[in-house]
Formats: sequence, C-alpha cells, structure tokens
Amino acid sequence: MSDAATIVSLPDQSTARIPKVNFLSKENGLLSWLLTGDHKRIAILYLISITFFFFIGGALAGLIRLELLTPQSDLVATDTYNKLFSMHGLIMVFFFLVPSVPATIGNFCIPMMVGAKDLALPKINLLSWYLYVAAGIMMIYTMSAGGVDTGWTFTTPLSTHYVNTHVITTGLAVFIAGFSSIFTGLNFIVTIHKMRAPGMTWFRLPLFVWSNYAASILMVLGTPVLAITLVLIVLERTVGIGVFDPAKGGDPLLFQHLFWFYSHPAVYIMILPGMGVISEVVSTFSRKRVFGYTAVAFSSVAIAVFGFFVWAHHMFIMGISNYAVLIFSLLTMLVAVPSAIKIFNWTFTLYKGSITFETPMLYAFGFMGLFTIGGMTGVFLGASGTDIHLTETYFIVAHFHFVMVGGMLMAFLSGVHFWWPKMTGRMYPEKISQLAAVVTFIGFNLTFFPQFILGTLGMPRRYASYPPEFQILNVFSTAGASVLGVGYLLPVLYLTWSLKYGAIAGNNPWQATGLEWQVQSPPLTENFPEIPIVDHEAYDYEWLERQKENEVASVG
Amino acid sequence: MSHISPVIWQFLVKWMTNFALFPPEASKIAPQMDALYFFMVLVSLVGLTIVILLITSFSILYSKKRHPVAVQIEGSTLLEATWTIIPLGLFLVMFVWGALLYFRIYTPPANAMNIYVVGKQWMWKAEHPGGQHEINALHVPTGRPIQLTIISQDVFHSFSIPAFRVKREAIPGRYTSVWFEATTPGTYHLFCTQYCGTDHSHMIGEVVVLTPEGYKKWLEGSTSGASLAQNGERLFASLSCTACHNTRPDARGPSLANVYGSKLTLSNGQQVTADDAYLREAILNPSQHITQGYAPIMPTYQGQISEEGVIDLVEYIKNLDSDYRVQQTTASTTLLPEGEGKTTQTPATQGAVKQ
Amino acid sequence: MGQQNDATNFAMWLFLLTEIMFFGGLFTAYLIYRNWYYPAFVEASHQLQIGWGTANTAVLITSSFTMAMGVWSAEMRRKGTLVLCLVLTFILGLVFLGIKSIEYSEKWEKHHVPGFHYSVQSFVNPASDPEVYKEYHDKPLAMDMASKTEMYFFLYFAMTGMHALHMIIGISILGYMIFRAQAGAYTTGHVTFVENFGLYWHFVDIIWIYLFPLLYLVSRHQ
Amino acid sequence: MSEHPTRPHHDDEHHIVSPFIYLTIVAILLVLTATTVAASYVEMGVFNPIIALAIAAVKMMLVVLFFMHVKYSPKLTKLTVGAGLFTFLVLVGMTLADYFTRAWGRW
Repeated sequence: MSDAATIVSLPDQSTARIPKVNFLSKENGLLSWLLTGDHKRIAILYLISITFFFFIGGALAGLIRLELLTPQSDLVATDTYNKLFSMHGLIMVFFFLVPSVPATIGNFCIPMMVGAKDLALPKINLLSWYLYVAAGIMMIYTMSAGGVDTGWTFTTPLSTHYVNTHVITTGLAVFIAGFSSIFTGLNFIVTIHKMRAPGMTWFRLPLFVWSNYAASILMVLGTPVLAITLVLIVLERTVGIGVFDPAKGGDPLLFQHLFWFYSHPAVYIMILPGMGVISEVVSTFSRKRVFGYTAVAFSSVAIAVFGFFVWAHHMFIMGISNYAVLIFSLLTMLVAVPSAIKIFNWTFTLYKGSITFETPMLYAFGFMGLFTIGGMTGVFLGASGTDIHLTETYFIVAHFHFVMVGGMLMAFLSGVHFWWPKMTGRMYPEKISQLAAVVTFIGFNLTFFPQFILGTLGMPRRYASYPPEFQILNVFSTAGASVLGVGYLLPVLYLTWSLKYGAIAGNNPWQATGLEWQVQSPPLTENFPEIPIVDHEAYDYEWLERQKENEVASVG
Repeated sequence: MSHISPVIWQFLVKWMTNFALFPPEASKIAPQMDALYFFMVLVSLVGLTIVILLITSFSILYSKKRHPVAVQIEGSTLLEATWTIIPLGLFLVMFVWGALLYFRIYTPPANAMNIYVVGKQWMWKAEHPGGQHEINALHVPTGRPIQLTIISQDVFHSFSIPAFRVKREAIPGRYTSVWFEATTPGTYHLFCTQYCGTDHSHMIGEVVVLTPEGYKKWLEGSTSGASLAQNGERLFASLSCTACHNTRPDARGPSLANVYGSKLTLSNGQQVTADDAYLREAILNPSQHITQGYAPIMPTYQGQISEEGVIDLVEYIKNLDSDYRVQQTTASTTLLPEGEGKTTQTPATQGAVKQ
Repeated sequence: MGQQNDATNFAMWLFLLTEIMFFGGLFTAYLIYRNWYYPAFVEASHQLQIGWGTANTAVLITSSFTMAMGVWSAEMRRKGTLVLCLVLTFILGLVFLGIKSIEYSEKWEKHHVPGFHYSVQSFVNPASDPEVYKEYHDKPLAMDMASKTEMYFFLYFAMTGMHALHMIIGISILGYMIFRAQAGAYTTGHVTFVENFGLYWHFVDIIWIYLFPLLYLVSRHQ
Repeated sequence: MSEHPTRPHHDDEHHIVSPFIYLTIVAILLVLTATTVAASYVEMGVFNPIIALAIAAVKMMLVVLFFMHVKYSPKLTKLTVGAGLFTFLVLVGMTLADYFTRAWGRW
C-alpha cells in the first residue's frame, strides 16, 4: 500500500501544532477530570476504565485457554477453572462489551455528530461513569475475595442454593453496572431527540447515531428486567425468597425467561454500536455515501425492536412449550435478516468507491467477514432442530465469540483507530497498526474457528477437562489465543506511544464528512465555537470537497 | 516428554487418525440432523464466499489507485429487496426444517421403552424398567426407540449424547423427555452440558449401544433383583397408598388401574392426560390434581420420597393394568411384565366410578 | 432553557420506562404463580385487611392530587400554595408508609413473613385464625397448597417492599423540596424539578393502583 | 406562560391544567377505588380479575393523561408512554404465552 493509495492528509508536520485550547488542556489536575461534565473527558475516563477491565478479562481468558491445552484439569483445579470462566464472562460482558462503543466512542462522538455542545444531561453522564467505577470496584473486590463460580448466566438454583462463592456482591456489581448503562442509554436518547443542531434532521444523522439510538432503546427497556432479576436472586440468597426455587414452588425457568429478556437484547446492545462504527469507517475509506442509508438505519431499529421478541431461543431444550419454541424460533429467523441487509449494504458501499486501506478499514473488513460467520452460525442455533445438538457446546462459544469478539471488538478497535486522531490530535504509526489488525484477524480465526468443529463434535462448554480426542483442536485454539493476545497488546503500546510522539493529525486526517471532523482535533470543550447549521446530507463527500475549495479560496 | 518433536509427532498422528468434522452418526435421527446441518453449512459457505468475493473484487477494482474518484450512489431498492428476500427465504426454510426435526426429537413414539435418568451433582443415574441401575453410563439396545424421562435432584443439568444428536435439560422438579433409536453398536460419549457447579466437567459417562441380544444379556447380568415397578409396589404399600387407592366401593381415592395415559377430569374442571409428569405432580402436589368427585384429602409426599422413589411409584402405577393387581398389592411378590409394548390406551373409568 | 427543560422532562419519562420494566419482572412472576396456586393466593390474600388497603389507595390517590396541585401552584408561581401542597403530599406519603408498617407488623406477628419462621397454620387450619375466619370461612388448604401461600407472601413483600422503597425515596426528595420551595426556588418559573418529581410520584401511585387489586382483591367473595 | 396558550413552533409550551380538572379526576379515582373493592365482593367468575384490571387500567389512564399531563404533551411523550406499555406487555405476554401453552402439551 503505497502512499498514493491513501487518503490520510496530515498537515505539514513542521508547522502543525496541537491547538492550544482544547478539551484536554482546558483545565488541569485530577479533580478537573473527576468532576468534569464534558462528554469527551468522560469518554476518555471510560476508555481507560474499560481497557483496564478488558485486560483483566483477557488475562482470565488466557488462563482458560492454558488450562484447556491438556485434557486433564492440571493447571488449575476445576473450581478455579469455573471461577475463571465466570469472571471472564461477567467482566467481558458487563464491564467491557456493554459499555465499550457507546460509553467511549459514542460518548465522545454523538454530541458532536448531532451538532451539540454536550450530552443533554452531563451530570447524569458523569454519574453513569461513577456507577460503572463503583460496580467495577465491587467486581474487583469479588475477585480478590475469592471470585464467583456461577457462570455469567447466574443459572438458578445453582446460583441461589448450591454455590457458596460471592454471588451477592457480584449480583450487586452487575446491578449497579446495569444502572450505569441505563443512564448512558437514556442520555443518548434524550440527546438525539432534543439536541440536534438546526437542519440536522433524522435522516441526516450519521448511521453511528442511528445504531447507538437503537442500542440505547434496548438499554433503557431491557436492563431494568435484569436488575429486578438480580434483586430477586440476592433476596433468595439472603432472606430465602423463593420465586425461583423449585423446592418452594417457584419455577427456575422463570429466571431463565427474565434473565434472557435482558441478556438476549444485550447482545444487540453490544453489537449495534459496533455496526454503527463500521458504517462510518466503510463510508469514509471508500469515499462514498453508505449504500442504502435508510435501509441500514431502519435495520438498526428493526434489530432493536425484534430483539425483544426472541429471548426464549436460549431455552429451546429446557422444556418450554412447543408453541413458544415455534414462535421464538420464527422470530429469531426474522431478526437475522436485518443483519444480512447491513452486511450487503456495507459491501455495496465499496462498489464504485475509491477505496483505501488504512487501519480502521482493515478492522472493518475483519468485522464484515467474521460477523458474517458469526451471524450465520447464529441461524444454526436459532433453528430449533439443530439447536438441540449444538447448544451448550463449544459451537455456541465459537458463535458468540465470532459475534462479540470478531464483530464487536473488531468494530471497537476500528472505531478507536478511526477517532483516535480526533480524541488526541495525534496519529499512530500506520504500518504497525495495520500489522496489528492483520495479526488480530489471524489470531482470532485460529482461536475460534476450531471451536466450531469442537462444538459440532459435541465438546460441552465450561469444561475444565475433556476427552483426549478433542485435544488437538484445543491446542490450535490456545495457540491462536496467544497470537490474539499479541494483536491486542500492540495497539495499547503504539497508541500510548502516539500520545507523545505521534504525528500531528490536523482536523480531518481521513477527509471524513461527519460534523466531528469539521472542528479542531482535539476539539474545544464546547465542541463548536458556534452551533453549526446543517445543510447537507450525511456522507456528502461533494459537500466536503466544496468546503475545502471554499477554504482554499478564502485563505488564498 | 523432554523432546518436543515426539510430542508434535504424536499430535499429528493423533490428529490424522482422529480427525473428524462431526461425531459418529449412531442414531436414526443423526443423519437427519446432519442433513440440515450440512445444508446450513453450505448456505453459510455460499453466503460467506459471496461476501468475501464481493469485498475482494470491489477492493481491487475500486481501490483509490484504479478508481480515484468515487461515484456517489444512493442505493437500489431492487438490490435491497434481493438481499432481504433471499436470506429471509433461506432462513424460513431452515426454520421449518429445524422445527420438524425438533418435534421429531422431542415427540417419543408410543411404543418407546422408557428409561429414567436422574441427574445430581455430579453424576447421572439411569434406571431401567427392570430395576437395573447404572451410574454415569447408559446401556441401550439398537433398533428400538428409547425414551428417556429425565429429572434433576438439585440444579439444572443437561443430558447430551452427541453421537445421537440429542440433548435435554434435566430440570429440578419436572420431568423432561427425549427419545432416540440407536443404530450402531459402540461406546459413545455422554455429557452434562449445562454448567452445574464444581465438577461439571466430571459429570460425563458412556453410552453403550448393544445389539438386542447383547442388551438382553446385559440386563440379565446387572439385575438388582427387583424391577422398578416392584420397588414401587413395595413403596406403595409402605406409604399406605392402598388405604385410599383401592378398589373397594367406599375407597376414598380413585382407582389407579389403567390410569396411565388416560384423560382425567380434575376437580377444577381441567382436562389432563395422565402422563409421567402428571403422576409425579399428583404424588408431590396432590391438591392441584384431585380427580373430579374426590375430596382433597391426599397428603403431600414432598420431601418424603426421593426422586428414585417417585420414579418407582410412577413406574408401578404405569404398569397397573387391572384392579386385581391393586387388590393383590400388599401381598404381591410376583414379577410384573417388563414394560415393553404396553397398551394402556383404553380410557380408564375413573371419576365415573365414584359418585 | 426551554430545550433543557424539555430534555430533562423527556429523560424523566425514559427513566419511568425503566421503572415500568423493573416492576414488569415482578408482575410477570405474580401472574404466573397466581395462576398456578390460585387457591393459596385467595386464602393468603384474605389475610390482608381490605380496610387498610382501601385506605392506603385513597391516601395515595389524594397525595397524587396534592402533588398535581403542587405542580400547578409552581406554574402559577404561588409559593404559599406550593409549600402547602408539598407538605400535604409529604404527610400523606408518611401516612401511607405508616399504614403499610402496621400491616407489615401484623404479618410479622402472625408469622406470615416468608423466610422468617413462616407458618402455614392460618391456611391449614383457618379456624385457628378467628378474625379472618369469621369473615371469609376459608376452607382448610391441603398441606402442599398451603405451603404455596408463602409464594404469595414472597411476592407481596417483594412488590409492596419495592413500592415502599420508591415511596421512601420520594418522601426524602419531597422533604428537600419543601425547604427549597420555602426559599422560593420553584416559583420563579423553574418548575421542571417539581414537574419531574410529580411524574415520579404519580408513577409510584400507578404502581399501587395495580398492586391494590392484584394483592388485596384476588377474590373477596369466596 | 399562560399568556400564550399555544404556540405551534414550540411544543414544549406548558398547558396548565386547571385545579377543577384535578379535582374531578381525583373524585373519579376515589369512586373507582370504591367500585373495584365492591366488585371484588360480587361473584363474577372469570370476570372478577378482568374487571379489577380494567378498573385499574382506567385509573392508570386518568393519572397518566391528566395528573401526568400526557394529554397535553407532545407526541414524543405519548410515544414514550406507548413504548413502555408495549415492552411491558411483550415481557408479560410472551412469558405467559409460554406458561399457558405448556399446559396444551404435545401435539
């Protein structure tokens, strides 16, 4: 990839300066960060905290893979292994994936994208971060006090009556983290409804805003159901309330219903913002409006709405009624369609574009390939017949890692690389970051593809030891995990390096069209010197060209 | 293992000899499941290939070098419709196909032989009708539909036999069932696939598929002396069930002869079929299962009988095909016929008997 | 300013949506078990005194009215009326909690608090509970059904407890508001806070409007 | 405020509900409370819970429309309330659908 085939337009480095006044330099000192109402600073706080939890979760994953190198449980005892995967799941789901894109990139970009000076409720935004931190501290306390081994699904009656680990503190930690995500979602919805700049109509919004809007609806309506479920679990453990206890006439399947009513939409909370990132990135680097803007926008909303109707597909083999199986299986098939629509629309955005292959784009390509596999294997599990054989095996592990890691994490990294120049005002080294993207992709496939075969062969999930004939594929998987680990460490290193030594990025290094790219990098605390008046559609590259010409003309 | 090369060599040999993409097909349903599975794999591969081909060719054709100025295209309703309708159609095919398979797997045929499975932390206990007990193992004959009636004593477990492509959750307090017909003799894996606590990964066992002769031999070799129904009979007597469930005209409870499989009318007007799950519930939560015309006087046996005991009772009641047997119950020692091919379709005359 | 008011008002509504879903889980559980264990629910509900329940409903509805009047006075910039309305709402809220605590302590005395020495005596042998018995003449429940009354009380305490918790939070905020209102904070055109609190208060009222028939009026004619 | 009753470009404009309406509503609510208590003493079979819930729904609508001003609020607020009720019904309805159809057994 020679320089000719790239659109990065950095200012002349000898004269370029980071703007003196920006949101980072406005005030100094720890307190100015801890008491800030600025959505950009809160986004940075979130970015640091979720990266911290990502690496804790990642370290746990590393231990899991090491343990599975051999068929016996020899590295750790089985109960330690159970804690490892439980904590891995809890941390990755509630402390990384759910807040990942919305709370960092969404927090940073959404107000700028809609042309506002901040989110509608800055204090609530800060509160949301504090709730997250409080929940995180409880989680760390739980870990250091001995951990929890219920699995992230808290299956009753195991979690209520049969384990004696720290279920209560974990439950409360997740409860609090849930409210953190409710407040983020609530803030986004209000901002998108009420804070759009003049001229910014709904169909001029970037698709990133649409998908975050859809995810926010799920957060606001889904998370409280998880909250009450966790409250009931905590009450069952403390005062012996028996709503889920079969010995007292309760029904443990009711727990499954309530838990999955949140936790299935939760996967859309996790993936939808990622899809938004991909829309932005694919459009920018093919210099073309997203193919079928309205279709992509409405497919996000469709996923959010249908997302509420499919939860019981997690319970097909648990003895729910046949009729429910039919309905939920059918609706699951329907919810798969909008995802397919999105994939094809992104692909056709490339058609007749002018494509370059910067790091965010490479991650986006990775997303499109891996998410296609992840989505299709979801259909295997949504069809009630094949679900019987494949559920609760490594097939399902591979499936959701393809969607969550191959999809969401790729999108998150794509987004971080895409908006990094805007957040910090500096570029990272291009070649090494491209290498990191490729390493991640290879490592990912090596880690998780063998797990599809393992699952089809019948290897159950959450096993500390397994029959020896599964070893070879597990060895591949563990080998892949180490490659993947390198792929994730690299960005931390060069992104940190770039904070001081990176090239000055200028306002709009990618020549992107979003409003956030039309202001200085890093932006002012109030984002825009004056509220912009929007007179063009989203992804209008011709408008951008005209803007540049005007600038040249006025400067000349 | 100080040398690395023999390890790798061993691995390669192992891999080459054991490599498989799917488990052995050892039941009648397995090839049907695999047909759908491979159809889905095919569709996925085609879809993935299309996406990858499109991305690659567009990336080459429209890279900035070759195609410096992008052509702005709004979209295309025709294309949108294409990639909405084609996936939708394929998904609907998979839905219908999958649902058919689902109902086949979870609808046991009437002539299936019933084996009870009780899951507990962390072992599987299987009980054959003849009273043979096994732990973490299941012996079954080929060529005969076998229904598993599964329950858990404590937490959720899941009974999974990958080679048969069947799996069913074991739930505390409720019977679930699944059936299969084994086709190929051999030894296969039996897993608990629902996470159930510390030794979840040790809750595994073997499914041994035998020829019908081999199974007969195995049954004879591992008999514990009394069939489930006989154990149930003993329990029935010792819990004084006969005090009410007898055939005397002034009996306080309905006669249980031929009750299994019949349609009952309950005191609240509800119509139910007396299946295994119903019988279990009626023993443990009797007041919700009072046959019409009887007073709700039966005490609950919740906490007094183990799950195995309930199974014995259920099996006993299932095999009660005449009032005569009930009258003999207290003194009976004779073996009941093995539960095969029983016909209990005749509706019982319960309820109407007593006014 | 208008935009900001509008935004916080919308945010309040969204927050109430999460509250609806929060109670949604409990209502789902209630409906399922009521269907499964109807006889137990009927007899257990006879343990609740309909007088207290009705009185509490009236108290809460009236407090909703005084709250609505409070919002009105804030809008009309009548400080005196606003403080009066808020104080009335505050008192009515306390009356509600007072009645609730009388009811709770009754349950405690009769060993009807699940998880704490729960006793099924009143349901296995209704005559042992003469006060309730003379009114409803409940038939004795079989042991297995009688034990399910505990499920009713689980839900009763979970639902009314969660509701009472919301009341306590509301009353604390009301206390703060009374002071601020006396200082004249809400009668200068800044009515958003009062208005949003009003929404919260009415929402808590609505929850009770459903809890009352579901818990107290399962069946009073049997 | 009250000087400009409606201004179309600003849908946030407060419609101040008169105390008389509040008084009427609270009276209706109290009457409905009495009605629902009385209705529970009458044997109506399956209609008992239906009537109780219907009365509760009416009371809720009155509170939402008048006390919470939804009747005078912009479309967005109405939509929000609708979305909440809808999702609530999805949760309750679809969960109960499973429970009720379980009793129908196999086909």
